[in-house]
Amino acid sequence: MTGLSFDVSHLLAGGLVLVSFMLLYQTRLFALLNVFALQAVILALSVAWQAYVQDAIHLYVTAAIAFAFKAVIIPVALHRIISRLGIHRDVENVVGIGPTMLAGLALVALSIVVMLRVVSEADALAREDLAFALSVVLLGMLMMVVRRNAVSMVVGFMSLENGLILAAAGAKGMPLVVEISVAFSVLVAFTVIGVFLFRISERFETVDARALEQFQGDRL
Amino acid sequence: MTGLAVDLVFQLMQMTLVILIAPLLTGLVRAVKARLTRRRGPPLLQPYRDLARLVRKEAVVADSASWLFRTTPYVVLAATWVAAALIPTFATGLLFSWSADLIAIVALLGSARFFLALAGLDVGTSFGGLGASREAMFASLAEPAMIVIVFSLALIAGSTQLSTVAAAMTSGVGLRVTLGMALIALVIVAIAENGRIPVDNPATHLELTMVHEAMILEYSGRHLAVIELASMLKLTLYVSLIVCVFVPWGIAIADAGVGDRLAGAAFYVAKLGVAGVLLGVFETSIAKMRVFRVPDFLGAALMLGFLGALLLFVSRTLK
Amino acid sequence: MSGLPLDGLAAILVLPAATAALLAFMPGYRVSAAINVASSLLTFLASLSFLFVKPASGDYFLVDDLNIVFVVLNTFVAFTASVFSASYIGHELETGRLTSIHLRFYHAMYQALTFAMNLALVANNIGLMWVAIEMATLTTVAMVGVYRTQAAIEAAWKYFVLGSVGIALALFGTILVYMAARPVLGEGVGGMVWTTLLGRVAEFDPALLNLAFVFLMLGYGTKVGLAPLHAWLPDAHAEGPTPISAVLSGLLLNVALYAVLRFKLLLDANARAIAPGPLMATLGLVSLIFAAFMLYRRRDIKRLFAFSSIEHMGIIVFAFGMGGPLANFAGLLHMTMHSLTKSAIFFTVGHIAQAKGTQQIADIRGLTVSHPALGWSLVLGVLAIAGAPPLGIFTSEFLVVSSTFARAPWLALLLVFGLLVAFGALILRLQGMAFGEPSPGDRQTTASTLPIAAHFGLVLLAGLYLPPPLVAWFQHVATMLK
Amino acid sequence: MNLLQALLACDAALLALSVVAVSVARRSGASAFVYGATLALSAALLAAAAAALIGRAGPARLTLPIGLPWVGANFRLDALSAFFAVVVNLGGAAASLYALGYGRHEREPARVLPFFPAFLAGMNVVLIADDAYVFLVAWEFMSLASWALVMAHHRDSGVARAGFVYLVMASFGTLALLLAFGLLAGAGGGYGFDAMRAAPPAAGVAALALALALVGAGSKAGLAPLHVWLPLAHPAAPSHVSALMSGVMTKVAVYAFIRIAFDLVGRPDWRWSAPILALGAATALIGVLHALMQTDLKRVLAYSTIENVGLIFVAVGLALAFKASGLPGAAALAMTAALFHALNHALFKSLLFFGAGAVLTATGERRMGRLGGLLNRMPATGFFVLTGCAAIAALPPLNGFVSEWLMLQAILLGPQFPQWTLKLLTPAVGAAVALTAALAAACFVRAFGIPFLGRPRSDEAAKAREVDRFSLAAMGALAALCLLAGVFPGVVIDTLKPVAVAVTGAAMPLQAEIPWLSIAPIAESRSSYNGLLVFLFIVASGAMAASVIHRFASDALRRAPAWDCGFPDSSPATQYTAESFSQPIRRVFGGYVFRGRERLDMPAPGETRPAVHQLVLRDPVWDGFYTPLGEIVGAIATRLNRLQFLTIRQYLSVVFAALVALLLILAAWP
Repeated sequence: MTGLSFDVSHLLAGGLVLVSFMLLYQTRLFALLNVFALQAVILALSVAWQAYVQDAIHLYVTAAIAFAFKAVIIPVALHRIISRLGIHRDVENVVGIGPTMLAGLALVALSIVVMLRVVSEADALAREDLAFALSVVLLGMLMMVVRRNAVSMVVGFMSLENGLILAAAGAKGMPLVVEISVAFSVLVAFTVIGVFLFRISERFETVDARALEQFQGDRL
Repeated sequence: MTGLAVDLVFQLMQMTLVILIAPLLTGLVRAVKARLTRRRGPPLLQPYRDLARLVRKEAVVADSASWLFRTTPYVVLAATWVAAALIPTFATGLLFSWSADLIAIVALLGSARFFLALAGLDVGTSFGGLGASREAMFASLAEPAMIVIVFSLALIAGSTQLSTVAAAMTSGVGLRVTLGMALIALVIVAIAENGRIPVDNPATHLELTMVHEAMILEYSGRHLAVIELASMLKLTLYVSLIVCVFVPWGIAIADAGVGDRLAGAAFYVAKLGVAGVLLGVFETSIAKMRVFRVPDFLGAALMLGFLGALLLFVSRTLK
Repeated sequence: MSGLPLDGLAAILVLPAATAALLAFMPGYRVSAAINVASSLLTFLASLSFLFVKPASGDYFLVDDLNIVFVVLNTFVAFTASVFSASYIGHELETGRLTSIHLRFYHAMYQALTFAMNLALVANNIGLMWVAIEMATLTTVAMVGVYRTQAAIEAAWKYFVLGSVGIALALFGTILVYMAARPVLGEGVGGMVWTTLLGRVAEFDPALLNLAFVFLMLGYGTKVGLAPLHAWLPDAHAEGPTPISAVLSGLLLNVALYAVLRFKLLLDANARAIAPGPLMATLGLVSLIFAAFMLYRRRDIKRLFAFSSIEHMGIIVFAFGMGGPLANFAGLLHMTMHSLTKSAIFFTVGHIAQAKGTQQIADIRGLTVSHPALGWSLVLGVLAIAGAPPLGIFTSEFLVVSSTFARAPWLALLLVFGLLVAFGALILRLQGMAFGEPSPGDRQTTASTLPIAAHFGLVLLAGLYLPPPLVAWFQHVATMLK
Repeated sequence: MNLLQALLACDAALLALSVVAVSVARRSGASAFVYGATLALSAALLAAAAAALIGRAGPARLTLPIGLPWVGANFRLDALSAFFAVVVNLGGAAASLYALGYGRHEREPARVLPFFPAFLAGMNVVLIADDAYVFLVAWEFMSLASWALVMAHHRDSGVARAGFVYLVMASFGTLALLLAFGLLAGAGGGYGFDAMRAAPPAAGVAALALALALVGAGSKAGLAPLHVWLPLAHPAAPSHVSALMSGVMTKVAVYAFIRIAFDLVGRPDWRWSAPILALGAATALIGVLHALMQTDLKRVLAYSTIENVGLIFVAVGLALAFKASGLPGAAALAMTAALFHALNHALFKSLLFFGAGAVLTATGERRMGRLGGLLNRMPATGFFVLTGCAAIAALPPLNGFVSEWLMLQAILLGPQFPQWTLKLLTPAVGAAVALTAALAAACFVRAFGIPFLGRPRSDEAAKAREVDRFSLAAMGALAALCLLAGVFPGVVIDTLKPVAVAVTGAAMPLQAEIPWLSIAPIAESRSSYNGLLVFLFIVASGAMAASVIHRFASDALRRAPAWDCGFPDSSPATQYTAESFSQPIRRVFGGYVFRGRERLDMPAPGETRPAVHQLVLRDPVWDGFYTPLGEIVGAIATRLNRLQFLTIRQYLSVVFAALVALLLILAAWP
């Protein structure tokens, strides 16, 4: 693998992490969706680059799926849901932006530290990629935790999954990447449909996740 | 075989002796107390007359009383008498002496008390219950005290067998502090068990002070006579117990000749007399205590006995 | 794909899949219920064939002694549960909780679930295993939500979100395993085939393996229902149809546990990687004690037993974490006994809920008076699950505790403490439900008591007498598990 | 077919019977059938066990291919097992006979009949189990069966609580024993008792195992402070079951302790005995003092069971100490005393519970405050109960006295201890035993006097009728046995010889050689006792006195109202009650033991409300330990319960936290 290809994939992976940070400090839902679309695009690019580097055809498929599904369909769908349901447009944070960013930094540091312990990897690339992927995953989860709206939770989940796809793509010659990305698209679809469901069945006026816990099983 | 016959004869002699002499002892105590309080008092033999009179009277039994009420007097007398029979009065090594030991004697007296208390409850009057419950409280402290005293004696003499103990005492174990403790404790227990002043007053019928009398309040006629006799016997028993353990001199050792035994009997009667006088003096010189002071009194006995036993446990081992 | 000519392996996969497809278009719930039962029975019989002819394992499928235990147990309980559900689900239609279209969906999903679980169990490819478990999760999500009440949908949603996150973590772990394997095994399928991995794992990079195991443990541990990842479990049990609660407790948890075990074996084989045992033992102990205390404040009978499932999963994971032939044997035995007992209990609970028309513990009283059969089988079941002899769970708990105490006294003391706390809670609730003045509600129940009897019969038998072949089998597996 | 096989066959038959009982329980005549069958089977078991005990055959072994696969189910019948089997089945037979009559009054026979045979079977199997698994299965099975029997009257108030406390404590004990066996078996899993005997553990381990065994067996036997379930559970059960639980099941627990302490843990250490002695003495005192305060007849008996268990453990502790100090003869004496007392207690406690059951049948009352004068209404029952009370109060010539006498004799050997601790401890224990005996006498004066003597305190008591023949037969048989064991103690001691030898390695001198049937623990010069002579003396002298007086003096008798010092009061309410009887003793001991408080609410002059005199007794053990424990568990449960109601997001954060924590650990991993 040449230095150039290394740099490019590295750049793209780093960009992914950067965008995850951007996701963290969005305050408007629409902006959030746009940023997410951006992340999806970058993901598609980096997967495609991996496909080119490893000249693995199936990765192109994955890239295509990622682009079509996450960069186009889902954001559009969510846009429409938001406007249909008339959800108020700003993201409700549990924790302030500042602490969230700090936590994010800490997570990135943590993932790099953990990865540095990996010695045997011949090419640093995969290791770096893994470090980035891990931080994207963690940042995605952090986002799910610090945001209240169902929409931003969905977005967080999807960015988490982006990290997974990145890792899968980075893993040279890993079989089933396509299948996995498909399976995950199904998961995401379910999530979005779930959000729809609650609206259609007229049970929840808002998709604020709090509304989902109105009923508390056997609370005392 | 002849030896056995002789032993049997002496055993029976001893039993008859104690039961015959018991009223006399009581009479003596009463007489001494009367003299000391400047009264002429009843004659020495008054108790015999009382018993005879009571026995001849018809017995009145409360409607609510059960068969237990009527059998109790005989049970009490029997138990006390058997206990008394086991105590070497003028000769050790009596025929039956090995059929029960000191612990058994304590237990026999316990059974007498058990039935007496039941009889107190039987008629279903307040006084009977009062007497029974107080008696139970006294006994619950007096009995353990007695047992720990037995511990000390047994450890000194190396046996709980009373004949052996008496023999060991005569062979001279010397003066020991534990013996002193045991003696004091035993005296206290004896006073409590026989319902003497300061624990109880055998002469009173003043409701709030009665214990033993309250239990037998409903008895009359022959039943009363038997119970009175039993309590006199008990007094004699305790006195002869103290005597044979602490002043065993003159007692006829086992397989002693007839002469010695007769001498022993004489000695014994003399000792009883002295003890009776002492008891009378003691009773007149002290006032009765409140019922709930008695536990402390008996507790003291328990502590003394326990101390003695403890000393012996750590100081010596049994042969 | 080694020999898909119709051997048992093909059967246990194809049968459910085909039936699922069939049932999806089958009107009339009676017929579909019958088909459901028949197909489950056939699947069970097919799995029994493993005991005699072990299919050759390939890159995708693997049948070894370990997963045969799981497969047979799974298909059996799936069968009995289908029998129960056949006699039970009609009632739901009458009471209008379900419509026939839902029932069609329900039966199709039932078979789909069976397919997914069998696939996960026989998968030799860790990617395939992951896909199968995800599928099983999605199907159960759908079934938990089938009543479409607010509570049911909330439970399904909670299950779905937490489950998906778990799935994601598990996938990351899987990828990491591949990454660790690649330098050694080269690129390609080989890097995801469990048997191949196990062969060379000793040369893998330990750091990557550790990282992978952390993710896998959390990911699949969520499915196992280990505290603190258990949150979805009680609601999913309580709000779904009772047969599904039985399947969840009796089967799905085992499947996830199976996945964890496979990866534990991998890590065990690499000397330089951290030993997975302590982590598992800790999680198990935490789950046990946590669930034991949670039992005290339950108001809903199905939630009560859901928490007892968490407790027992804790015991099992603890046993496997301790390792050693005795503890592993105990773990396997405990898993089997727990599946049988717990599903039987859920069957009973289904009857009770039908009879009393409520799931609230407070409204269920004096069952032994109003419904002697139900009441006493509840007593039997709770005593069994609480570890009372001569029932099977006592045997395994006996082995776990006694073998642990000789090795790690403090752990054993904690274990015993947890067991005792749980025992107290279960008995407290049991006495309230089984004895005293009966509460109103004495509808007679439609469902068949046959599965209950069958399960309890097996559990009782196991407590008294374990057939030597079974013992030999378990012992072999136990040694295999290190 | 050897005796062990016979025992097993009978146990199997009992189990089968309980299965049959399930199906027939609702038919009429079911109880007659079941109890008849249990009577026959217990008799058979009794015969087999007695044959094994007297025949002095070496231990018989048997292994069945069930239970733990690689261990199998091992059974072993040796002298110790045989003796306790005798005790158990004696009680079982008596209870069955009694139940033939008593069982007719059962409200819900279906809740009693199936479990009664199972209970008997469980106890029997515990005694012959020879590996940890079978032992614990049978042990817990016994607990469960008795729990079911306790829950038989589940509708009565307090029964649910009793059952709950009982079952939890029982399972606690089982787990403690499980840990003990786990220690003895070692990591290899040698669960057979033979394996344990073969590989005795190191001293420290053995001590720990013994402590666990003490906790496990003690909780079943009712050793303080693990006794709290006993006075709740025993009275709650039907009376014939109470008799079994109190008289017999506690003995099974004693057996378990002896088996572990003297057989399995290897060489004893004298240090172990000190806590046993202390606990035993404390248990005895606590038990008898509580018994004195109870007003429910069956609770009195339950607490007195605790007292007797304490005495037995004192003797066992002495035996252990003597054995460890190399004084086998003394150990044999103490052990004989313990076993003898176990037998005695089984006899008279069953008898007394039968009596309580008879009173319950006749009057429907257990509260002593509502009874009275029953001796006139039920003379036979009264007489038998009186015998039982006299026996348990250790009055000669009955059996209770003999065992306590042996116990005191053993204590008197205390000075031989080389260790100062024991030298000092023994007399203290002796004093405690003496105090216990005295208090027990008071307790049973009360327990007999209040219900059976005096005047009836309620119409039920006034209208009581004598109970049926079967009940009387059972009580009569036990009363006769109490007398026989007291009059011919030598026979019993000689029968116990093989047990003492097996357990302590020595035996008391053969009593049959001593003339005139008297017994001597060490030597006749030391101490001897002759129950027969004492009995004959008492009878003879009493009869003589009576006959003489009746012959030569008056035998006239007049019935009249009670005199009562001139103020007779017709109302039975003026009698001494159970509470007032024990008031003096309460004032002496109550302060420390019960934190007793008497509250007097005296209305002002002119007020119409009645004056109320209230007595509040507390049990420090409950207040100090169990109540707080329950509160702690509840508090933790409530705390943790909040975790059940978080939002999805919060659950996710928990998962996230777990992940980050594990990653941090990995990062920090060396």
